[in-house]
Amino acid sequence: MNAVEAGGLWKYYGDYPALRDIRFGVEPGQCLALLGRNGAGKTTLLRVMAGLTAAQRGELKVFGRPVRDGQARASIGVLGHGIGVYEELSAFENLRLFGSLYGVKDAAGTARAWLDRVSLGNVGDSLVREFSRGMRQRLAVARAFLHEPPLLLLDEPFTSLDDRSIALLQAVLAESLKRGATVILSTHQLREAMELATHVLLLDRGKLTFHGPRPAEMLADPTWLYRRHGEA
Amino acid sequence: MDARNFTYMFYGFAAVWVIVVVYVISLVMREGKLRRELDGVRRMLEDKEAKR
Amino acid sequence: MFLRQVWTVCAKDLRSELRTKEALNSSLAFALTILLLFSFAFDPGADQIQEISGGLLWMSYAFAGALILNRSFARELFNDCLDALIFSPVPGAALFLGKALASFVLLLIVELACLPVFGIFYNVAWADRFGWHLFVLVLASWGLTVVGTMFSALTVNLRMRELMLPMLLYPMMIPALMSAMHLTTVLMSGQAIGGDHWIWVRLLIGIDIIFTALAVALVEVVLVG
Amino acid sequence: MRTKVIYALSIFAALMLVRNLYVIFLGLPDEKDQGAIYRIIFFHVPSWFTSFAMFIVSGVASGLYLWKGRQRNDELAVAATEVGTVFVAIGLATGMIWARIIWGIWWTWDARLTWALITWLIYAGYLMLRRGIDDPTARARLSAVFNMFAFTSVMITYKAIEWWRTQHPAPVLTIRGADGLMDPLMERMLYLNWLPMLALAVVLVMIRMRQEGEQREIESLRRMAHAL
Repeated sequence: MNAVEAGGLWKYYGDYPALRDIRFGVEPGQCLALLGRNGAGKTTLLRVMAGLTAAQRGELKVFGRPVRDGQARASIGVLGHGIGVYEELSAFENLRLFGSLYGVKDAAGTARAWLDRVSLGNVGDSLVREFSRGMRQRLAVARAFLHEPPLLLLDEPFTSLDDRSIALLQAVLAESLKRGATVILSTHQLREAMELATHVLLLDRGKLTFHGPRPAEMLADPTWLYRRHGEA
Repeated sequence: MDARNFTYMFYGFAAVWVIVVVYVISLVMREGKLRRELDGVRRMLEDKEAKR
Repeated sequence: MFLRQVWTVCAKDLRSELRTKEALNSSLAFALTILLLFSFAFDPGADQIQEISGGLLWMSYAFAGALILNRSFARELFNDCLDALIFSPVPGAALFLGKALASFVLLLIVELACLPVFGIFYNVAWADRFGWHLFVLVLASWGLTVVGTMFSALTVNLRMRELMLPMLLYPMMIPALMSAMHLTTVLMSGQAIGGDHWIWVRLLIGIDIIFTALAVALVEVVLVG
Repeated sequence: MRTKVIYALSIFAALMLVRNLYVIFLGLPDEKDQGAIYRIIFFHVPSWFTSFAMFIVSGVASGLYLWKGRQRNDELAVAATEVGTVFVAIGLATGMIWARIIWGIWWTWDARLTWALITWLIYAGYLMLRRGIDDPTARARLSAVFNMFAFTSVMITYKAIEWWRTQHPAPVLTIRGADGLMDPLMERMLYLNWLPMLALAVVLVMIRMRQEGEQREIESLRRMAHAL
């Protein structure tokens, strides 16, 4: 069974199709990089996969279930543009909240463990309001990973992160891949992405123009695919 | 009854048509605005396409 | 499971509100200001005060309520928390009910704080039949919150959301406010609820049930684009 | 095709209205208590019928949109609502002018009047909500949800106001008294005049629907331009 199975997705904004007949499958354990220019539909596709917005036509299955099914969403971890943590709650309360929303068994214990993991253990009871940017970002990483999701969706994960957060994210990503998780990420930072990606998917104005194993050429020259498929 | 009765009857009929006409005018004005916008966007699109 | 999720969301909202008290303080202050202003609109010592007490109270509750309800979904905007809640496994209905419940509790707090103040300022008997007062408060406030929370979700991404919510909410809540005003006036003038008044209680219960059902059925459509 | 229907209906409405006006002014006698002014009723009542019809169409269209997701239903909902509010305005204006003569006041908080005002406000809210949303799909979806609430609330309000007014005796005066005020000839005229008004409403709805389609086209072209 595929981790993600998209069957002919169409997503419209009014009459404008932001996604046009997108079909692909992602096998468990793959790391798929979504590539494409601004406005090509990467973020829209990720939002559809996360269950934030629905495609008007076509269906999307996550581990064989429709994405708005609670169990399907419990198996997804999302790291988006916003960090998705509450300013007025402490770091611990944030993680415990999301732990219990995701049905994690020992939400409090898991929250503490993850706080230590992202080296926020000593400030766990301070409000997020008082945190620096880097600390918030590390907390957001913990929020996305704490239920050990078998599918991870990351939208531009490396953009605007500080060095420490990038190192942390790469470490937890590598670990997740090792335990067999599927990762789908969209990114501009081609070099970082190419080291992780096993597969790539190229979008051009809402259409899927390439999907397959990452070509070896891209390691040395990340823009190879763009040139190959006729994009500047 | 008196003349006032009669005048108000005409006010009533006038009110009906004034409201309808005002709405129709607003429709016509919107039509014009939409046409202009449509032309503008089409031209912008052609420009961009030509530049590519 | 569903109820636990409702409670988790509700507790989260209450905790963060009680920590900042943004909505609570502003709506309480607003409600009291309106009650004060009413004293200039007519003679506060007059006997007719009982006849309009229900109307006065519910007008200030409705204004105060809009402030609380506006915050309900607006507080999720910062850091894209609303997205984080929507892609979590919580069903839309549980999310909605949790948030509605939290706003409901906050609104009740404001209302219960205003009631004695009103009683003192305008010399009306609010403490007799307090149980009945509470009954009316609960029924009408739930109707107000359930529709208000729904519209808070509808308008959360709008430019003029602060203005929009009251304009959409008040006309729609007229039947509920009408019943609540009538019943509160009856109670304030020292009568019991019975006979002809039951029709208003039934109307309030009907409104609560219909709008709750409608909101729960449609909230997923609102949240998931 | 659509243009032809619009023209045909407009011509029908115009001819019918001219004929009706002739009959109303010259064919029918003055009413014995009210005098000439009763003739307003031939526009007042049909405009209410028309607006009810429009709001029912709009509610059904919004329900269908939520069910099937077709843009056409959203176009129909917004067009019908807007035309419905125009006819409510006609109903209110004519009613007030009539009341000024018969009751001596412009406005009274009578059940029907109050209900009409609330309905108008609710649907004005619907139209305002639409203006605030940029993405056409979100606009259609959110306003359809709002319309479900609006429709339900309008029904509840109708019943509630009736109870309110029967409990608080106010100048409850209905246009048609129970004493058989209504001559069958006049009643026939009412329905005869409803026909052209309904035709006019349909024409306006069709024009408004076309504009909504154009609006959507503009928005999608604009997005396309951004994507280039």
